Amino acid sequence: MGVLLVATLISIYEIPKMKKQNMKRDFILFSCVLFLASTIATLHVNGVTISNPISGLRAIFSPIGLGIENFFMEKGQ
Amino acid sequence: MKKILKIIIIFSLLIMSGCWDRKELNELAILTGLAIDKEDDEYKVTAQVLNPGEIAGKAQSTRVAVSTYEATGKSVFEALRALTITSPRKLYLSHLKLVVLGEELATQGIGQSLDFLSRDHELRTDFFILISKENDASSILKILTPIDKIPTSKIFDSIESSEENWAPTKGVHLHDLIAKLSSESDNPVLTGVYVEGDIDFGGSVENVERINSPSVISLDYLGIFKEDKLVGWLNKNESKAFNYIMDNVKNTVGVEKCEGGNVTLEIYETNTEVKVVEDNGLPKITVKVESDVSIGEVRCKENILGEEKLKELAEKLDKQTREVLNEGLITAKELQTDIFGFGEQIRKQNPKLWNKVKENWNEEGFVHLDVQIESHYNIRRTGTIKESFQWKASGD
Amino acid sequence: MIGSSKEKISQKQLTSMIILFTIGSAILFIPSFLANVAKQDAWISAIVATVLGLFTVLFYSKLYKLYPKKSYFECATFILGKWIGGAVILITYIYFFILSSLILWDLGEFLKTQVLVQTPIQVILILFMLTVIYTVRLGIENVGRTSEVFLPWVLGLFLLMCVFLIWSLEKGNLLPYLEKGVMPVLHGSYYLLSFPYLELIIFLMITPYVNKETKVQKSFLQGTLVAGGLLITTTFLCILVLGADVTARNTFPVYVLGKMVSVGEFLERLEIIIAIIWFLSIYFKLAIVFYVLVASLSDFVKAKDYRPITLPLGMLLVVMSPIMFTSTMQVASFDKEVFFPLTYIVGFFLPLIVYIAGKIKHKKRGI
Amino acid sequence: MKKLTDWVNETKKKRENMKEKNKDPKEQNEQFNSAHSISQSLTDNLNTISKDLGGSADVIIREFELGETDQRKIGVMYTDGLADSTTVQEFVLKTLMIDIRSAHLENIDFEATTLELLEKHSLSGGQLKKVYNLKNVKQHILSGDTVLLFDGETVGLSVATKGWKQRGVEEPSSQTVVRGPKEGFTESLRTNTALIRRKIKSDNLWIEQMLIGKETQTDVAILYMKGIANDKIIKEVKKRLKKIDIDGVLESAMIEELIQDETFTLFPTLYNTERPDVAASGLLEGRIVIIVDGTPFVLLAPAVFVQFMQSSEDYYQRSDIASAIRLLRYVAFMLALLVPSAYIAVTTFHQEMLPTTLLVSLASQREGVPFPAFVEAILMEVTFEILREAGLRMPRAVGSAISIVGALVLGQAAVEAGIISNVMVIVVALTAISSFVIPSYNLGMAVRLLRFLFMLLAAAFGMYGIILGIIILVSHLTSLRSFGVPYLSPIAPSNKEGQRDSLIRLPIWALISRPRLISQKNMIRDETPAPEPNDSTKEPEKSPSGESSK
Repeated sequence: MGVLLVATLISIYEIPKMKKQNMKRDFILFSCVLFLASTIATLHVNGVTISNPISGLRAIFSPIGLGIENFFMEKGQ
Repeated sequence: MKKILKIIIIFSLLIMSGCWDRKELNELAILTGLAIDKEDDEYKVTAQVLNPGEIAGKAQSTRVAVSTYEATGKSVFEALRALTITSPRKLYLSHLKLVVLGEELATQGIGQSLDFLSRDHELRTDFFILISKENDASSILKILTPIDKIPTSKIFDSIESSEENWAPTKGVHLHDLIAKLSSESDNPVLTGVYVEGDIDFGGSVENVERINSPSVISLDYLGIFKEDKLVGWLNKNESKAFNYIMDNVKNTVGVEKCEGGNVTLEIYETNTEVKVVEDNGLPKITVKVESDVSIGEVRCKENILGEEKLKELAEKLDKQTREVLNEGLITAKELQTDIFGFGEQIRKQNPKLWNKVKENWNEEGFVHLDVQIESHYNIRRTGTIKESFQWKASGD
Repeated sequence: MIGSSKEKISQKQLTSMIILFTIGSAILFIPSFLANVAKQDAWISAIVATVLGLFTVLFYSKLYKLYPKKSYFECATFILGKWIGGAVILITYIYFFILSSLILWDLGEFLKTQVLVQTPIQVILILFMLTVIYTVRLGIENVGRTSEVFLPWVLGLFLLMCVFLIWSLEKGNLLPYLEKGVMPVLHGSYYLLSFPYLELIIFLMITPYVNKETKVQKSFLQGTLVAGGLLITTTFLCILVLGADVTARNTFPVYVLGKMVSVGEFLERLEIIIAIIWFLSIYFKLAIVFYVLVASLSDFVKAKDYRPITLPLGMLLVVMSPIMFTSTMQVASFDKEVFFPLTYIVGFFLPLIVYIAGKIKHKKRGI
Repeated sequence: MKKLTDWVNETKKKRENMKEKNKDPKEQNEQFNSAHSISQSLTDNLNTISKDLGGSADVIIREFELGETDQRKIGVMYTDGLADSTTVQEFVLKTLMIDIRSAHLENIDFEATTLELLEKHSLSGGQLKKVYNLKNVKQHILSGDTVLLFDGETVGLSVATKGWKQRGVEEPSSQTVVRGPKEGFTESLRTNTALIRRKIKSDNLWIEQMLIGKETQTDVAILYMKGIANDKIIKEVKKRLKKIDIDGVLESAMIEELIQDETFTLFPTLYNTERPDVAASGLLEGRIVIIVDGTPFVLLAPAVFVQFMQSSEDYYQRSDIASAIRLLRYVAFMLALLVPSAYIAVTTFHQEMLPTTLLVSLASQREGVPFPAFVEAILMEVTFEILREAGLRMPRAVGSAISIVGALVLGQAAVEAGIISNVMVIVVALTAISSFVIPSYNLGMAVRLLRFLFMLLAAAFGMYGIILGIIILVSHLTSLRSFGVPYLSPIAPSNKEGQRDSLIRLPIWALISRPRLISQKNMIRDETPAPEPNDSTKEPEKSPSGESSK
């Protein structure tokens, strides 16, 4: 609820201005980001576990990162 | 319109969010002293809480300025939280001045109970840690003291002032203690504290109503640890030795015999240097003490203030210092604990050597460590008078 | 409004932004990071990393000089073409997003553990984000000027703290030098180089606004030097006062440093100084990253103004930050496993590719 | 800011709509006016004028006949109170009624040129002007001139007889100094321009005048130094002044509000002063002075923040002392802004920042106070503001009673009753005194309001809130502009030359250049070399120090 309220408030605040200045692209971008943000927020608030985008990155990078760590550690000993 | 809307939103946010971390001064129980004892498997925590109205308020009654609360728990943290049952207000830890650990707890090991103290965000690091000698730690917090209404701040101040002016004492802060505990080459010491006189009487107001309070809190000499366990107590000279070697001495007095009495010297500047030399694959330590002194009190029959005489005096002092320092060293070696941080010095000055000798350092390396002690005194001043009036009187 | 409507930042403003950005959040975390691996040699690590950092920013200013009127993203598409350039941009953009949520998390972490323990973290983050959004909406010029106002305060307070700490220095803490060889020191430098020096890549997005092209390199070097000096001093002080062990053990050793300050009986408890220094600098760090985030996003879709998306994107950040980063330990391992390597890729390898390609292009045109 | 422009557009539209609605009667009105050019018949003319002015009692219309033999009707009109009655008596009425008869006018042809005759020979008033229609006639009458109309002539004559009661030049009441000129502006525009002219006798001082206010027709003068002031800014000022379309201008504050850059800010973006020396020094720095008739407060544009923390006396005292006092003012500014909020933050969030003894004594005072510190602070601050407002608006005689109420009842009694803690009274007193140190009343008002915002922030988030507040405040200040000049210059964007006279004041010989963003041309203002010891007795060995030789 709170999230939706915030989203509406932001829209009320921003949209009329964009309409007035005829900023179509801005509007599309705006609504995309806002939609994304409020969806994630709502899901998060309602206890839906969102897969952490970090974990994907970790899968890719951890070999590199840990490799570097180990390199330093081993040489250090 | 929108500006106003924005302002309204922000304000409502502010007002809604209001008071999570707010704590009014009159809702706080300011805790200045904490005593931790071990009872069986549980920790008994005693908290000394201030009663601000009695300390600084206008309308002071005869009620005491501090009160103590006690609770037990499986950990220090749990026990502290359990205190809220008896304490009327939320305990506030930031102004903690003293932590007193019970002797029993100390002999069993202090490491576990310290973790909370360094982890909690409210605590600062500028409090002293003490060991209560003979009695429970809690009894230390239950004595009322004259002059200073807050007993803990009395102890705090007397540690600070005696640290400045009296060689055998040493206040230990939490981070020093933890640094030493976590180091494999160093062992901590803590100052002892005990109650002189009747403990029960010391808690009543009558104790401070007399000019000569029957029960007083007094600082003792140092308790020495092996790792985190208390293994013994040093006496005055040994404590002095410790502080000399650690270069903790700022200002102290020394007494030397002379004909017909003794002469007391004010040692106002000392500087100790610990040097590590490698000798046949073994470390050798040189401790060099350099002190500037002035004459503080003379009770001698003869004139000792001649240039030659002073040199003699200085030599005597050197010898005495060497003896005192040796005394401390021997005790530490007997207890097999390197409280002087010689291991640390070796590590710092010669890491390679340290790696060779660090195995069983306390039990072997330290016990067999060759320590040379050098001392040098410079007598610089003789106080405000040159010759004592006693000489004239006795000379006639 | 009189004068050109296009925003301009002066060389001095760029310098102060670079200084505040570099010490932002790093000043609080770096001593602990370094002391963890390099122990009492942490300060040597800091010096090594700062020297390397100076070379890095020199490289950045070379990259800038290829096309002074273009931002890094524009450069990338211009030099590498739509697809490869796009990929570079995408990776960098994701990196910036992670960086900003990491900064936000740092802030929340600090305030939540040290100051406002019971306040919900969302409230702290929202309030901070609103402040950042407010400044960012006023324009990058405004961020620059504000940094100009606050820089003397930060430097002054820092100096004040150093002076107060002179009484508690223990030079024995520095011994022994290079106990375990050079590797731990380089390990520390590896951390410090990526956080914060390689993060300075973000300034290539702002440099087109600078009014004097020739001064950018000077700004980069000056800023990095001053900030590096601050970081080195901080690490040095931490080791000298607290010792390597305590420094490594604490999450915020500098804050503990502040707690140690005691001059006479009256000047005590100055950790607030540290909090202010750190707070101001992290604020600027987030403001700059956030500006780049919104400006480049709206640039990407060729929108007229970046301001409308500040609020939604800010909301996204506030939401994502706690989702992405869940605990102190997770962030620590994330830093080591992902963030540092990623920083090297984004802050060094990608710009290197762009630079080499750009040089080739230049030469071709020359022929 | 975008929203502002929206808002402005909206209001503009509204205004246009209103105009459309009002169009018809106005047109009629104009037709009515233009129809009444001066007619041949004097009686008609006089009747219309008297009707148009609603037969106002202060407008005096006299009709008499001129000459002994060839009688010609003449009408004399002036406003009692605005026109100087002695001048009217001596130089108009007496001339026309008495002197003219004794004059030897035989040689002159009466018939053709009564008007010219009077103009050339007989009227001894200082300024004469011909008037061609009734609208102007009315305007002249209402601004204090005397107008003559003749039977059979379509041109009237206006004699300058302005001379109403006015205040003399007195010591200014708002910006007092110990050392420095004691004269202040008055309500009269002419006196004010004269006061400035007297200080700057340069031909570069240009004065332009315009009428603003549809009904009040107020004289507004723009003063600037040609060649020093920035032409762009002059143009901008004029443009904005011309845009003003309002019924009346009663005080320069109304002009200020209509021409400032940003409406939604607490901070003043135009400087106002009662002191001619301040206005003159502003002119010399390249600022533009706007004088509005009817008020002693003169506007200076563009204005920057540091200006509001300066007093003209800074330049009349030794530079080191002036610098110290200026720094003191900044300290006071911070105190006035932050002391109550810092008190709230420290006592409710960060008790660990206080030394133990202080904490204990504060806690003992708070013991038994029923309110949270925030409510306590708000209560006292609001009370103080009320007291201050009461003290300002009450008649002088009651003023002392208010201070008694304030000191005794609210201070002492509230503490004794245990409603307020002692420290709170100290906090409020400190803030109050500090806020009085701020030399500019406008800025003081801004601080008063901001203080409450900061208190709110402190109550919710402690120091965190205060620091956020400061960040927002500073970014707001940096975003402000006054006629295109950044409000925080020369601090941000920083300008070393400008900083010689901002937070501190260097010796006057070191203030070489004018503020950079304000005056764009002719930067050097001071080429005096730094004084050297024994200048006259010693042979000069070195050239003047590096700074001044530039």
